[in-house]
Amino acid sequence: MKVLYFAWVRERIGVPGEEVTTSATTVSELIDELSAREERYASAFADLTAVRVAVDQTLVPLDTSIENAREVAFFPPMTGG
Amino acid sequence: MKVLYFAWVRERIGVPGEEVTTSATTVSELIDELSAREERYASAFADLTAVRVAVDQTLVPLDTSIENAREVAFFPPMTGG
Amino acid sequence: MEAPFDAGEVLSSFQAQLNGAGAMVSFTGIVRDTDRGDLEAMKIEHYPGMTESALTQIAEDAKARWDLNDLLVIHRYGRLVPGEVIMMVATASRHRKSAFEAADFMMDYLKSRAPFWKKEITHSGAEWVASKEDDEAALASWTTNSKT
Amino acid sequence: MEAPFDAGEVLSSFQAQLNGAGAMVSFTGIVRDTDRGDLEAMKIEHYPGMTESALTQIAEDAKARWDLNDLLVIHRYGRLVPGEVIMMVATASRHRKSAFEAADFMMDYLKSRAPFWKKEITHSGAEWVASKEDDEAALASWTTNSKT
Repeated sequence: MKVLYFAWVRERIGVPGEEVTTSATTVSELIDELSAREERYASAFADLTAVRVAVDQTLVPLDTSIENAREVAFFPPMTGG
Repeated sequence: MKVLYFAWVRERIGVPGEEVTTSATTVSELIDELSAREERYASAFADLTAVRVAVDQTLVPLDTSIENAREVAFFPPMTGG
Repeated sequence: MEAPFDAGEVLSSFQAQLNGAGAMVSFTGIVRDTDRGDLEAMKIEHYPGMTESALTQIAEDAKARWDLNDLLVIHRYGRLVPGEVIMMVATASRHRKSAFEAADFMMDYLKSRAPFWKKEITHSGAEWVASKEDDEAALASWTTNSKT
Repeated sequence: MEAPFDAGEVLSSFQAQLNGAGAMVSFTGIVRDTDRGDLEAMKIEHYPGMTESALTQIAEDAKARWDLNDLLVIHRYGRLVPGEVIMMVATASRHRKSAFEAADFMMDYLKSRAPFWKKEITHSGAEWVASKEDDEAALASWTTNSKT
Protein backbone atom coordinates (compact mmCIF):
# COMPACT_ATOMS: atom_id res chain seq x y z
CA MET A 1 0.00 0.00 0.00
CA LYS A 2 1.24 3.48 -0.87
CA VAL A 3 1.38 5.92 2.05
CA LEU A 4 1.85 9.64 1.35
CA TYR A 5 2.74 12.54 3.64
CA PHE A 6 2.26 16.27 3.05
CA ALA A 7 3.34 19.56 4.60
CA TRP A 8 4.73 19.30 8.16
CA VAL A 9 3.66 15.65 8.43
CA ARG A 10 5.98 14.98 5.48
CA GLU A 11 8.75 17.04 7.07
CA ARG A 12 8.56 15.21 10.39
CA ILE A 13 8.48 11.77 8.82
CA GLY A 14 11.24 12.77 6.41
CA VAL A 15 9.89 11.25 3.18
CA PRO A 16 7.07 12.30 0.84
CA GLY A 17 5.78 8.74 0.63
CA GLU A 18 6.65 5.09 0.90
CA GLU A 19 5.37 1.57 0.28
CA VAL A 20 4.08 0.12 3.55
CA THR A 21 3.30 -3.51 4.25
CA THR A 22 0.90 -3.69 7.15
CA SER A 23 -1.65 -5.89 8.80
CA ALA A 24 -3.59 -2.82 10.04
CA THR A 25 -7.24 -2.83 8.98
CA THR A 26 -8.09 0.81 9.77
CA VAL A 27 -6.39 4.18 9.52
CA SER A 28 -6.08 4.31 13.31
CA GLU A 29 -4.34 0.96 13.44
CA LEU A 30 -1.94 2.05 10.72
CA ILE A 31 -1.10 5.19 12.70
CA ASP A 32 -0.43 3.11 15.84
CA GLU A 33 1.71 0.66 13.90
CA LEU A 34 3.82 3.39 12.26
CA SER A 35 4.17 5.31 15.55
CA ALA A 36 5.49 2.17 17.24
CA ARG A 37 8.10 1.68 14.53
CA GLU A 38 10.08 4.90 14.82
CA GLU A 39 10.10 8.16 16.73
CA ARG A 40 9.67 10.30 13.55
CA TYR A 41 6.23 8.70 13.01
CA ALA A 42 5.28 9.06 16.67
CA SER A 43 6.24 12.73 16.44
CA ALA A 44 4.16 13.32 13.30
CA PHE A 45 1.13 11.58 14.80
CA ALA A 46 1.49 12.93 18.36
CA ASP A 47 -1.55 15.23 18.04
CA LEU A 48 -4.17 13.51 15.93
CA THR A 49 -6.54 16.49 16.12
CA ALA A 50 -4.06 18.21 13.79
CA VAL A 51 -3.89 15.36 11.30
CA ARG A 52 -6.25 14.72 8.38
CA VAL A 53 -6.33 11.55 6.32
CA ALA A 54 -7.41 10.62 2.81
CA VAL A 55 -7.94 7.05 1.67
CA ASP A 56 -7.71 6.72 -2.09
CA GLN A 57 -7.81 10.52 -2.36
CA THR A 58 -11.00 10.97 -0.36
CA LEU A 59 -11.04 12.65 3.07
CA VAL A 60 -12.14 10.13 5.70
CA PRO A 61 -12.34 9.73 9.51
CA LEU A 62 -9.62 7.88 11.41
CA ASP A 63 -11.73 4.75 11.94
CA THR A 64 -12.05 4.13 8.21
CA SER A 65 -11.09 0.73 6.87
CA ILE A 66 -7.96 0.49 4.72
CA GLU A 67 -8.39 -3.13 3.77
CA ASN A 68 -8.90 -2.43 0.08
CA ALA A 69 -7.01 0.86 0.00
CA ARG A 70 -4.35 1.52 -2.61
CA GLU A 71 -3.27 4.88 -1.24
CA VAL A 72 -3.43 6.45 2.22
CA ALA A 73 -2.32 10.05 2.77
CA PHE A 74 -1.64 11.97 5.99
CA PHE A 75 -1.48 15.76 6.21
CA PRO A 76 -2.40 18.78 8.35
CA PRO A 77 -5.71 20.66 7.88
CA MET A 78 -5.70 22.27 4.45
CA THR A 79 -4.75 25.91 4.05
CA GLY A 80 -5.51 26.67 0.42
CA GLY A 81 -7.56 29.55 -0.92
CA MET B 1 -36.24 76.62 -9.68
CA LYS B 2 -35.15 73.84 -12.01
CA VAL B 3 -37.42 70.78 -12.00
CA LEU B 4 -36.19 67.56 -13.67
CA TYR B 5 -38.01 64.38 -14.65
CA PHE B 6 -36.56 60.97 -15.40
CA ALA B 7 -37.69 57.64 -16.91
CA TRP B 8 -41.48 57.19 -17.14
CA VAL B 9 -42.10 60.34 -15.07
CA ARG B 10 -40.29 62.25 -17.83
CA GLU B 11 -42.29 60.42 -20.52
CA ARG B 12 -45.65 61.19 -18.92
CA ILE B 13 -44.86 64.86 -18.34
CA GLY B 14 -43.37 65.14 -21.80
CA VAL B 15 -40.24 67.15 -21.01
CA PRO B 16 -36.92 66.26 -19.35
CA GLY B 17 -37.02 69.39 -17.24
CA GLU B 18 -38.28 72.95 -16.95
CA GLU B 19 -37.98 76.16 -14.96
CA VAL B 20 -40.84 76.35 -12.47
CA THR B 21 -41.95 79.41 -10.56
CA THR B 22 -43.86 78.30 -7.52
CA SER B 23 -44.99 79.40 -4.09
CA ALA B 24 -44.88 75.79 -2.83
CA THR B 25 -42.70 75.35 0.24
CA THR B 26 -42.41 71.55 0.26
CA VAL B 27 -42.07 68.79 -2.33
CA SER B 28 -45.64 67.68 -1.60
CA GLU B 29 -47.02 71.14 -2.24
CA LEU B 30 -45.07 71.35 -5.50
CA ILE B 31 -46.56 68.02 -6.61
CA ASP B 32 -50.08 69.25 -5.79
CA GLU B 33 -49.50 72.50 -7.63
CA LEU B 34 -48.15 70.84 -10.77
CA SER B 35 -50.89 68.18 -10.72
CA ALA B 36 -53.53 70.90 -10.60
CA ARG B 37 -52.00 72.65 -13.63
CA GLU B 38 -52.29 69.94 -16.27
CA GLU B 39 -53.41 66.35 -16.66
CA ARG B 40 -49.91 65.15 -17.71
CA TYR B 41 -48.57 66.10 -14.26
CA ALA B 42 -51.56 64.56 -12.48
CA SER B 43 -50.93 61.35 -14.45
CA ALA B 44 -47.21 61.27 -13.54
CA PHE B 45 -47.96 61.89 -9.87
CA ALA B 46 -51.09 59.69 -9.61
CA ASP B 47 -49.33 57.03 -7.54
CA LEU B 48 -46.85 58.69 -5.21
CA THR B 49 -45.64 55.37 -3.79
CA ALA B 50 -44.00 54.91 -7.21
CA VAL B 51 -42.32 58.32 -7.25
CA ARG B 52 -38.97 59.24 -5.70
CA VAL B 53 -37.65 62.77 -5.30
CA ALA B 54 -34.25 64.39 -5.03
CA VAL B 55 -33.71 67.95 -3.83
CA ASP B 56 -30.39 69.36 -4.98
CA GLN B 57 -29.37 65.83 -6.02
CA THR B 58 -30.04 64.21 -2.66
CA LEU B 59 -32.86 61.68 -2.15
CA VAL B 60 -35.43 63.10 0.29
CA PRO B 61 -38.94 62.37 1.62
CA LEU B 62 -41.97 64.16 0.15
CA ASP B 63 -42.41 66.51 3.09
CA THR B 64 -38.98 68.06 2.54
CA SER B 65 -38.74 71.82 2.23
CA ILE B 66 -37.87 73.29 -1.18
CA GLU B 67 -37.56 76.86 -0.02
CA ASN B 68 -33.84 77.09 -0.76
CA ALA B 69 -33.74 74.42 -3.43
CA ARG B 70 -32.07 75.05 -6.76
CA GLU B 71 -33.04 71.73 -8.34
CA VAL B 72 -35.86 69.26 -7.68
CA ALA B 73 -36.02 65.96 -9.56
CA PHE B 74 -38.83 63.40 -9.83
CA PHE B 75 -38.32 59.82 -10.97
CA PRO B 76 -39.40 56.22 -10.38
CA PRO B 77 -37.49 53.93 -7.98
CA MET B 78 -34.03 53.35 -9.37
CA THR B 79 -33.24 50.24 -11.36
CA GLY B 80 -29.51 50.34 -11.88
CA GLY B 81 -27.03 47.60 -11.14
CA MET C 1 -19.79 56.51 -18.01
CA GLU C 2 -21.08 55.98 -21.47
CA ALA C 3 -18.26 54.06 -23.19
CA PRO C 4 -18.16 50.25 -23.19
CA PHE C 5 -15.47 48.61 -21.07
CA ASP C 6 -14.04 45.15 -20.56
CA ALA C 7 -14.52 43.75 -17.06
CA GLY C 8 -11.30 41.72 -17.23
CA GLU C 9 -9.19 44.71 -18.27
CA VAL C 10 -10.67 46.76 -15.45
CA LEU C 11 -9.91 43.97 -12.97
CA SER C 12 -6.29 43.71 -14.19
CA SER C 13 -5.74 47.46 -13.78
CA PHE C 14 -7.44 47.43 -10.39
CA GLN C 15 -5.20 44.62 -9.19
CA ALA C 16 -2.04 46.18 -10.64
CA GLN C 17 -2.23 49.20 -8.33
CA LEU C 18 -3.16 47.30 -5.15
CA ASN C 19 -0.76 47.22 -2.27
CA GLY C 20 -1.03 44.64 0.48
CA ALA C 21 -4.40 43.18 -0.45
CA GLY C 22 -4.94 39.45 -0.01
CA ALA C 23 -8.44 39.24 -1.46
CA MET C 24 -10.18 40.83 -4.41
CA VAL C 25 -13.87 40.46 -5.31
CA SER C 26 -15.58 41.72 -8.43
CA PHE C 27 -19.20 41.86 -9.49
CA THR C 28 -20.12 42.45 -13.12
CA GLY C 29 -23.65 43.11 -14.34
CA ILE C 30 -24.34 42.02 -17.90
CA VAL C 31 -27.30 42.83 -20.17
CA ARG C 32 -29.38 39.65 -20.17
CA ASP C 33 -31.86 38.80 -22.87
CA THR C 34 -35.55 38.55 -21.91
CA ASP C 35 -36.98 35.10 -21.21
CA ARG C 36 -38.69 35.39 -24.60
CA GLY C 37 -35.32 36.03 -26.25
CA ASP C 38 -36.47 39.21 -28.00
CA LEU C 39 -34.35 41.91 -26.36
CA GLU C 40 -32.95 44.33 -28.92
CA ALA C 41 -31.36 46.74 -26.50
CA MET C 42 -31.30 48.01 -22.94
CA LYS C 43 -31.45 51.78 -22.65
CA ILE C 44 -30.08 53.17 -19.43
CA GLU C 45 -31.10 56.66 -18.41
CA HIS C 46 -29.24 58.45 -15.65
CA TYR C 47 -29.27 61.73 -13.73
CA PRO C 48 -26.03 63.54 -14.61
CA GLY C 49 -24.42 65.14 -11.58
CA MET C 50 -26.36 63.10 -9.06
CA THR C 51 -24.95 59.88 -10.57
CA GLU C 52 -21.38 60.90 -9.79
CA SER C 53 -22.19 61.99 -6.25
CA ALA C 54 -24.21 58.81 -5.58
CA LEU C 55 -21.38 56.55 -6.76
CA THR C 56 -18.87 58.51 -4.67
CA GLN C 57 -21.17 58.21 -1.66
CA ILE C 58 -21.47 54.45 -2.15
CA ALA C 59 -17.69 54.10 -2.27
CA GLU C 60 -17.21 56.26 0.83
CA ASP C 61 -19.84 54.37 2.76
CA ALA C 62 -18.21 51.03 1.93
CA LYS C 63 -14.78 52.36 2.94
CA ALA C 64 -16.16 53.55 6.26
CA ARG C 65 -17.71 50.16 7.03
CA TRP C 66 -14.91 47.82 5.96
CA ASP C 67 -11.14 47.92 6.05
CA LEU C 68 -10.54 48.01 2.30
CA ASN C 69 -7.32 48.48 0.37
CA ASP C 70 -9.24 49.84 -2.57
CA LEU C 71 -12.56 49.70 -4.36
CA LEU C 72 -14.07 50.65 -7.66
CA VAL C 73 -17.52 51.24 -9.10
CA ILE C 74 -18.37 51.86 -12.75
CA HIS C 75 -21.85 52.14 -14.27
CA ARG C 76 -22.65 52.67 -17.91
CA TYR C 77 -25.58 54.54 -19.41
CA GLY C 78 -26.94 54.85 -22.92
CA ARG C 79 -27.85 52.05 -25.31
CA LEU C 80 -26.49 48.57 -24.56
CA VAL C 81 -27.08 45.25 -26.31
CA PRO C 82 -27.41 41.77 -24.76
CA GLY C 83 -24.08 40.47 -23.47
CA GLU C 84 -22.64 43.94 -22.87
CA VAL C 85 -21.32 44.88 -19.45
CA ILE C 86 -23.66 47.29 -17.60
CA MET C 87 -21.66 47.90 -14.47
CA MET C 88 -18.96 46.59 -12.23
CA VAL C 89 -17.82 46.87 -8.64
CA ALA C 90 -14.52 45.59 -7.30
CA THR C 91 -13.20 45.51 -3.76
CA ALA C 92 -9.83 44.60 -2.31
CA SER C 93 -9.04 43.86 1.29
CA ARG C 94 -6.52 42.04 3.43
CA HIS C 95 -9.14 39.39 4.06
CA ARG C 96 -11.75 37.55 2.05
CA LYS C 97 -14.80 38.28 4.20
CA SER C 98 -14.50 42.07 3.98
CA ALA C 99 -13.98 41.97 0.23
CA PHE C 100 -17.11 39.84 -0.28
CA GLU C 101 -19.30 41.81 2.10
CA ALA C 102 -18.26 45.20 0.78
CA ALA C 103 -18.99 44.15 -2.83
CA ASP C 104 -22.38 42.74 -1.85
CA PHE C 105 -23.20 45.90 0.11
CA MET C 106 -22.17 48.19 -2.76
CA MET C 107 -24.52 46.33 -5.08
CA ASP C 108 -27.45 46.63 -2.65
CA TYR C 109 -26.69 50.32 -2.23
CA LEU C 110 -26.28 50.96 -5.92
CA LYS C 111 -29.55 49.19 -6.85
CA SER C 112 -31.69 51.45 -4.72
CA ARG C 113 -29.67 54.68 -4.47
CA ALA C 114 -27.84 55.30 -7.73
CA PRO C 115 -30.00 57.24 -10.22
CA PHE C 116 -30.15 54.83 -13.16
CA TRP C 117 -33.29 53.57 -14.90
CA LYS C 118 -33.37 50.67 -17.34
CA LYS C 119 -35.71 50.38 -20.29
CA GLU C 120 -35.93 47.18 -22.28
CA ILE C 121 -36.42 47.57 -26.01
CA THR C 122 -37.93 44.45 -27.57
CA HIS C 123 -39.52 43.60 -30.92
CA SER C 124 -42.90 44.26 -29.35
CA GLY C 125 -42.13 47.61 -27.76
CA ALA C 126 -40.29 49.32 -24.97
CA GLU C 127 -40.82 48.88 -21.25
CA TRP C 128 -39.26 50.36 -18.12
CA VAL C 129 -37.80 47.71 -15.87
CA ALA C 130 -39.76 47.56 -12.62
CA SER C 131 -37.85 48.05 -9.41
CA LYS C 132 -37.82 45.14 -7.02
CA GLU C 133 -39.55 45.87 -3.74
CA ASP C 134 -36.85 43.96 -1.93
CA ASP C 135 -34.04 46.22 -3.17
CA GLU C 136 -34.78 48.84 -0.52
CA ALA C 137 -35.19 46.08 2.07
CA ALA C 138 -31.86 44.56 1.08
CA LEU C 139 -30.07 47.85 1.70
CA ALA C 140 -31.89 48.40 4.98
CA SER C 141 -30.77 44.96 6.18
CA TRP C 142 -27.14 46.13 6.41
CA THR C 143 -26.19 47.17 9.88
CA THR C 144 -22.72 48.65 10.22
CA ASN C 145 -20.94 45.95 8.32
CA SER C 146 -22.98 42.78 8.28
CA LYS C 147 -26.20 41.70 6.66
CA THR C 148 -29.04 40.75 8.98
CA MET D 1 -1.86 24.51 -11.89
CA GLU D 2 1.68 25.70 -11.50
CA ALA D 3 1.93 28.57 -14.04
CA PRO D 4 1.13 32.17 -13.09
CA PHE D 5 -2.05 33.67 -14.55
CA ASP D 6 -3.68 37.07 -14.79
CA ALA D 7 -7.04 37.34 -13.00
CA GLY D 8 -8.35 39.92 -15.48
CA GLU D 9 -7.50 37.81 -18.51
CA VAL D 10 -9.19 34.81 -16.93
CA LEU D 11 -12.29 36.92 -16.20
CA SER D 12 -12.42 38.20 -19.80
CA SER D 13 -12.24 34.67 -21.23
CA PHE D 14 -14.80 33.44 -18.72
CA GLN D 15 -17.20 36.20 -19.70
CA ALA D 16 -16.63 35.74 -23.44
CA GLN D 17 -18.09 32.25 -23.45
CA LEU D 18 -21.08 32.97 -21.21
CA ASN D 19 -24.55 32.73 -22.61
CA GLY D 20 -27.52 34.35 -20.91
CA ALA D 21 -25.82 35.32 -17.66
CA GLY D 22 -26.78 38.62 -16.02
CA ALA D 23 -24.33 38.49 -13.13
CA MET D 24 -20.72 37.46 -12.76
CA VAL D 25 -18.73 37.32 -9.50
CA SER D 26 -15.04 36.66 -9.12
CA PHE D 27 -12.83 36.12 -6.11
CA THR D 28 -9.06 36.35 -6.42
CA GLY D 29 -6.63 35.37 -3.68
CA ILE D 30 -3.32 37.23 -3.70
CA VAL D 31 -0.09 36.51 -1.80
CA ARG D 32 -0.03 39.09 0.97
CA ASP D 33 3.12 40.12 2.77
CA THR D 34 3.40 39.36 6.50
CA ASP D 35 2.56 42.13 8.95
CA ARG D 36 6.31 42.44 9.54
CA GLY D 37 6.83 42.96 5.80
CA ASP D 38 9.45 40.22 5.49
CA LEU D 39 7.78 37.65 3.25
CA GLU D 40 10.16 36.36 0.58
CA ALA D 41 7.88 33.75 -0.87
CA MET D 42 4.83 31.59 -0.31
CA LYS D 43 5.37 27.92 -1.13
CA ILE D 44 2.20 26.01 -1.88
CA GLU D 45 2.31 22.24 -1.62
CA HIS D 46 -0.49 20.17 -3.09
CA TYR D 47 -1.59 16.55 -3.43
CA PRO D 48 -1.49 15.74 -7.15
CA GLY D 49 -4.49 13.72 -8.24
CA MET D 50 -6.58 14.56 -5.20
CA THR D 51 -6.31 18.28 -6.03
CA GLU D 52 -8.01 17.82 -9.38
CA SER D 53 -10.79 15.67 -7.98
CA ALA D 54 -11.38 18.06 -5.06
CA LEU D 55 -11.68 21.08 -7.37
CA THR D 56 -14.05 19.15 -9.66
CA GLN D 57 -16.13 18.16 -6.64
CA ILE D 58 -16.33 21.78 -5.47
CA ALA D 59 -17.54 22.88 -8.89
CA GLU D 60 -20.14 20.10 -9.08
CA ASP D 61 -21.42 20.84 -5.61
CA ALA D 62 -21.85 24.53 -6.43
CA LYS D 63 -23.67 23.68 -9.68
CA ALA D 64 -26.03 21.36 -7.81
CA ARG D 65 -26.90 24.06 -5.26
CA TRP D 66 -27.31 27.11 -7.49
CA ASP D 67 -28.63 27.74 -10.97
CA LEU D 68 -25.35 28.81 -12.56
CA ASN D 69 -24.54 29.52 -16.20
CA ASP D 70 -20.94 28.67 -15.59
CA LEU D 71 -18.21 28.62 -12.99
CA LEU D 72 -14.47 28.34 -12.75
CA VAL D 73 -11.88 27.49 -10.11
CA ILE D 74 -8.10 27.74 -10.50
CA HIS D 75 -5.50 27.20 -7.79
CA ARG D 76 -1.77 27.53 -8.18
CA TYR D 77 0.96 25.62 -6.39
CA GLY D 78 4.71 26.01 -6.20
CA ARG D 79 6.66 29.11 -5.24
CA LEU D 80 4.85 32.46 -5.32
CA VAL D 81 5.98 35.95 -4.35
CA PRO D 82 3.96 38.74 -2.66
CA GLY D 83 1.40 40.26 -5.02
CA GLU D 84 1.07 37.13 -7.15
CA VAL D 85 -2.34 35.56 -7.69
CA ILE D 86 -2.78 32.33 -5.69
CA MET D 87 -6.21 31.29 -6.84
CA MET D 88 -9.44 32.44 -8.38
CA VAL D 89 -13.07 31.42 -8.52
CA ALA D 90 -15.66 32.91 -10.85
CA THR D 91 -19.38 32.28 -11.08
CA ALA D 92 -22.01 33.40 -13.56
CA SER D 93 -25.74 33.28 -13.08
CA ARG D 94 -28.91 34.92 -14.31
CA HIS D 95 -29.15 36.71 -11.00
CA ARG D 96 -26.80 38.47 -8.63
CA LYS D 97 -27.63 36.59 -5.44
CA SER D 98 -26.78 33.14 -6.83
CA ALA D 99 -23.51 34.36 -8.31
CA PHE D 100 -22.42 35.89 -4.98
CA GLU D 101 -23.50 32.96 -2.84
CA ALA D 102 -21.95 30.32 -5.09
CA ALA D 103 -18.59 32.16 -5.13
CA ASP D 104 -18.64 32.55 -1.35
CA PHE D 105 -19.54 28.86 -0.92
CA MET D 106 -16.79 27.70 -3.27
CA MET D 107 -14.24 29.62 -1.23
CA ASP D 108 -15.44 28.08 2.05
CA TYR D 109 -15.35 24.65 0.45
CA LEU D 110 -11.94 25.13 -1.10
CA LYS D 111 -10.36 26.41 2.13
CA SER D 112 -11.17 23.27 4.08
CA ARG D 113 -11.41 20.57 1.41
CA ALA D 114 -8.89 21.22 -1.34
CA PRO D 115 -5.48 19.66 -0.56
CA PHE D 116 -3.20 22.70 -0.55
CA TRP D 117 -0.82 23.73 2.21
CA LYS D 118 0.89 27.11 2.41
CA LYS D 119 4.33 27.73 3.83
CA GLU D 120 5.61 31.25 4.39
CA ILE D 121 9.29 31.81 3.70
CA THR D 122 10.59 34.89 5.52
CA HIS D 123 14.03 36.28 6.29
CA SER D 124 13.86 34.58 9.66
CA GLY D 125 12.81 31.14 8.48
CA ALA D 126 9.95 29.10 7.06
CA GLU D 127 6.62 28.39 8.71
CA TRP D 128 3.53 26.44 7.72
CA VAL D 129 0.41 28.60 7.71
CA ALA D 130 -1.95 27.46 10.47
CA SER D 131 -5.45 26.50 9.42
CA LYS D 132 -8.24 28.57 10.85
CA GLU D 133 -10.55 26.66 13.12
CA ASP D 134 -13.51 28.47 11.64
CA ASP D 135 -12.84 27.26 8.09
CA GLU D 136 -14.53 23.92 8.78
CA ALA D 137 -17.32 25.71 10.63
CA ALA D 138 -17.83 28.09 7.70
CA LEU D 139 -18.33 25.19 5.31
CA ALA D 140 -20.64 23.40 7.74
CA SER D 141 -22.80 26.53 7.98
CA TRP D 142 -23.99 26.12 4.37
CA THR D 143 -27.31 24.38 4.14
CA THR D 144 -28.46 23.57 0.63
CA ASN D 145 -27.83 27.00 -0.79
CA SER D 146 -27.74 29.55 1.97
CA LYS D 147 -25.39 30.34 4.79
CA THR D 148 -26.77 30.02 8.30
